[in-house]
Amino acid sequence: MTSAYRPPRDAFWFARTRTYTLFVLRELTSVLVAWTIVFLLMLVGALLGGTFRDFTALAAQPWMIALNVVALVATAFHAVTFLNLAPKATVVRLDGWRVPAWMIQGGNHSAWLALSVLIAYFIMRSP
Amino acid sequence: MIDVLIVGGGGAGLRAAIAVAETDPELTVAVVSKVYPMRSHTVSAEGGAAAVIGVGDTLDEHCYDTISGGDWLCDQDAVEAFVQEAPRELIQLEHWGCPWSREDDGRVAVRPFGGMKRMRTWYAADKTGFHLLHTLFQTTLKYRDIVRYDEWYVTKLIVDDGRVHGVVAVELRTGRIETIAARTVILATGGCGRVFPFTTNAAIKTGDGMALAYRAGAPLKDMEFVQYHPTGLPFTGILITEAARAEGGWLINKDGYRYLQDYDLGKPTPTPKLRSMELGPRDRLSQAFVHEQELGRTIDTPYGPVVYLDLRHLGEGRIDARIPFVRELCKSYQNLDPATDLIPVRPVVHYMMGGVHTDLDGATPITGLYAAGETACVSINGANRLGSNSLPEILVFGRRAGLAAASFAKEHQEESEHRAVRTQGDDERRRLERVRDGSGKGERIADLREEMQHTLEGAAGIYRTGGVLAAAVDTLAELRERAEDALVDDSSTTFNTELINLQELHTMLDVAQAIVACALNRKESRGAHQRTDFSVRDDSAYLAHSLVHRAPDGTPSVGLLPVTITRWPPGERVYGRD
Amino acid sequence: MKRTIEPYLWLLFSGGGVAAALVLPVLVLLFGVLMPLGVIDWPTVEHLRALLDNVLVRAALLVVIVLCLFHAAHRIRFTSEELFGIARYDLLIAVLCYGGAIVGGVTGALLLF
Amino acid sequence: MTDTEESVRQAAATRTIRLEIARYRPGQDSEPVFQGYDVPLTTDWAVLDGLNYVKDRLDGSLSFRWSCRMGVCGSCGMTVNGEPRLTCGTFLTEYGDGPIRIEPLKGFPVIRDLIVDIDDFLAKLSSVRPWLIREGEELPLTTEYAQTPEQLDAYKQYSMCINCMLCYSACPVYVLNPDFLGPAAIALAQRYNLDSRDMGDRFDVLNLEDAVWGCTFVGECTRACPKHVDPAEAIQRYKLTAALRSVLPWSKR
Ligand SMILES: Cc1cc2nc3c(=O)[nH]c(=O)nc-3n(C[C@H](O)[C@H](O)[C@H](O)COP(=O)(O)OP(=O)(O)OC[C@H]3O[C@@H](n4cnc5c(N)ncnc54)[C@H](O)[C@@H]3O)c2cc1C
Ligand code: SF4
Ligand code: F3S
Ligand code: FES
Repeated sequence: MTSAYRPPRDAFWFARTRTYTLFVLRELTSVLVAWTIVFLLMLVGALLGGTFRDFTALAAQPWMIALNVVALVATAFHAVTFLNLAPKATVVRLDGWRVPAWMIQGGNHSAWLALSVLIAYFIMRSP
Repeated sequence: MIDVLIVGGGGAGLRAAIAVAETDPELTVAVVSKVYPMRSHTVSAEGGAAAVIGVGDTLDEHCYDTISGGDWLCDQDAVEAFVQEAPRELIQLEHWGCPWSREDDGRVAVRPFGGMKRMRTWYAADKTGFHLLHTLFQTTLKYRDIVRYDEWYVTKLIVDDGRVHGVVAVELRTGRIETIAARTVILATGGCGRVFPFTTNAAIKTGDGMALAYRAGAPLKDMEFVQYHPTGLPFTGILITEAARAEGGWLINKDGYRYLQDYDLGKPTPTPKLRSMELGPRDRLSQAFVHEQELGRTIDTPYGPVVYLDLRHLGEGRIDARIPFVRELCKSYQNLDPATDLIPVRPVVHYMMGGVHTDLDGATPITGLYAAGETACVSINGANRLGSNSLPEILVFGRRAGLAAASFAKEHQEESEHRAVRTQGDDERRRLERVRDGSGKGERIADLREEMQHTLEGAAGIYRTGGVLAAAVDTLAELRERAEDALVDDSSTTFNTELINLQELHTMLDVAQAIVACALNRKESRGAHQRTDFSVRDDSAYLAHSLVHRAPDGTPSVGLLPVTITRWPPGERVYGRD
Repeated sequence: MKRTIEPYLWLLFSGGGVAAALVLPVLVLLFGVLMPLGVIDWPTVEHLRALLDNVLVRAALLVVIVLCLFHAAHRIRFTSEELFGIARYDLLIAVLCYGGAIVGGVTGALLLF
Repeated sequence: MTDTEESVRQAAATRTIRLEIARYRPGQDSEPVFQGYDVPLTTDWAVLDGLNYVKDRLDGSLSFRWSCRMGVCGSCGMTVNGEPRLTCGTFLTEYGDGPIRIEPLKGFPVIRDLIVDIDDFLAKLSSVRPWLIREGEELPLTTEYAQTPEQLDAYKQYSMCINCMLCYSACPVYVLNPDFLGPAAIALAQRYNLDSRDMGDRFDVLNLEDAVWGCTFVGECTRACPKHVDPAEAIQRYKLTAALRSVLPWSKR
């Protein structure tokens, strides 16, 4: 029907409700995930290229620290949301009993914690 | 030219459509519905559908329960056909994917139901009608040949010389008024609960099909038998399914007393007993409520007197497993939790036993016109329908009507469009256009509707008397005239719902007149028809159906038609006594 | 049947999501925040290089880098389309995003091996 | 619904709440305009009762769809104060002193006032083959296919969809791209995929860019759904199924 009214695109849809905004924030964490990888590549490059000292100097720049604080918040936010949503795609059934979402989420978060501790241990262990 | 045109996309209409499509893919079949098919009122049915499958149950017992439940006003050949085909239909639904609730071993589960001597009610939790309708609707999508006219409102049957030739319908979205020529028409438009003010029925249940047939010259049958369901939520009229009592719920009055024991319905037992107390038939339970009210043992609320339905002793677990929708409805619409609170309930208009007079194949006296579902009266429900008999009925007789119409259409392939299609179609179009142009300057549609509803409640409620009924005849006749000039604000051609509301008011007034005329004529008390001035059943004069025709001046004229009795001679209705 | 590469992209995206969630926060926390702020000391070059000498560590790091880049690429592709309503340029955006991820992955591989 | 008792009506007449209703009359309005109406603020009234009050007493030309008034027919979905809701299950008292803004569901073309065009959804629904697909010999109509309560549970939740379209309206992907197959259609496809009696395969219609892969897991569909269908879960689960099938072509499900 030609007479039906088609509303124009709402350019600010993501600002309309809190949940849309949260969703967009969640998706935007990906930009900082990408940054984090770039930062790690710089670290690796510095280590292998013998410019580690320059790297630590750069990393200590206030703007760099600020950026990485944002990256920390973003990656942590990403981790929480991603691990919480994981049970949606995987329905685990044990003997017909559906494992409740909170158990899977709990498992995911424990794995995250354990792995983080392990990585930190290997990096900081004095030789 | 359409071979089989079905008016109504509820359970009966869709079942008929599939039957036609399956029997002969060559035939053209169309479903016209004023709402999208999955919005039809079948969607609201909660409790279940009865059919004999269990060991220990027999077809004869289902027949007997139905016939005694109907106070011997059922045609027994129809009941036998119905009971015999019901299991096959419910299994067919299963084969199409209906998510029936199951036993642990994978078989379909059954539950007890009011007035049934055995457990034979199949259920899909407490959303049986919902699952049934969606299964049917989704299955029809498989048949590309079924043409749908969604959101088209049929205003008239084109009939000439005792033979149907099609319909006139308004496409809501465009306002186009079209004639659709057809070899056969099946009416499957559902019930007419909206004639009353307080009902479980959806807004669309305005008795359109009954009025369409009635105006075209077909008789309506047993219109005085209107079923009150004993447990509706006050204000909204939302139904609390009988399954709530089948699972063990109690009806108690303001003193916490299970009052049904005072009305010859058996003695209270802690667990539900079939055909006893809360599992008695609906007519008797609703009548008991009125007596409680007269004794001052009901509870007053702003929306009228209520009693309580007590489910608390069932516990949360059982409620959630068997009747989760009851809990959901109570929480959302009444702000209470049946696991801990009493549910206020009162009798509410629920179902129309009467309807368009048909034979066992859904054929009406008008050639080529069929009817099925709640809009029809094949006479399996008699004076009182048993809960869970209606869903199998719409399937069994929907299919039968579909098959009969298909074979009729096949035999009349050579016929071409009849001239009445053009002439009657044009007249009807002009009439509707006049209404839409805002010619009416009188009262508001809603005011007229309310007046009609109150008249009906006052005259044709649970208890009736000759004097009040006679007065209602006059009120309704006068309302008819006033409705001719009702005010229509809306002159748009796009989705003009007010135009439709007015047509619905007209159909409801036709139906209301038929109800009152039949009730006035039946000078006895039987099933759902209780006359305070003739308080006993009178088989010598009234073991017969009421058949009402519309006289040329629009007034109803009532006659009687004998009941078909095969194997079950009339007897006393006994509940709660073995 | 119409073939689509979406399932493969989605698997990479999901794998990347898990990898990013499990390892990135702790790495930024250490290298990006705590060490530059001096809360904890930088480990010695030798220690870190020794870690990298382990081929398993390097391989794992590469996997994390590639997956995370794909994760980011995938999300950036869809988010930009949704935010700016530019889904009609999907092909171009996809090429840019996944292309970027591939470039990053190759750089990582060259660095590490 | 019952008619309101006179006493209730009088008590209510003292308090009213304002409904700001979007009106769109093709041929008359070039875009929707808001029109305000005052209706009695009664505790038991749903937003739908307010709309019916307007239609019955104040302005008969207001158009909207409704039928069951018990949250099961799926026809009364509208945008109430910005959120997609079933108006028969949303109460006036939830909005304090008002006003309450009532608009048609977002994401669909508006036919008139509060009525939107949902034919597109019906076409999509048909496209996923939402019926039981069997191969080989059918059982006679005397026996049912066995299905244990656990097998029933596996798809039950996805069979609860009332086609109310709230999820479509809540999903930004659908609103931006009407070709997206969308939450309810995919959930219903999954309803049959996960049914132990079904032998069909809907991979060809689900494994498409505008089908499951169009979903970016906003999750609003699930939040909006009044029947707890959880379409977001249905979609993510099928993504996993489809992805596994793509890498392991021999595995069916
Ligand atoms: C709340 C409730 C609970 C119930 N529970 C049970 C139960 O547990 N068990 C049981 O057996 N029965 C139950 N019933 C009864 C049963 O649901 C109905 O009798 C049955 O569903 C009627 O089906 P139908 O196909 O005849 O009509 P409907 O489903 O009402 O369909 C009517 C169709 O006709 C169309 N239509 C009407 N007029 C027109 C027109 N003028 N033009 C075009 N189309 C038109 C409508 O759009 C609709 O598609 C219940 C009823 C109610 C109200
Ligand atoms: S999934 Fe939920 S919100 Fe979407 S149409 Fe179905 S019932 Fe409505
Ligand atoms: S809101 Fe939309 S994007 Fe996916 S999870 Fe739901 S369909
Ligand atoms: S009126 Fe049926 S869902 Fe609201």
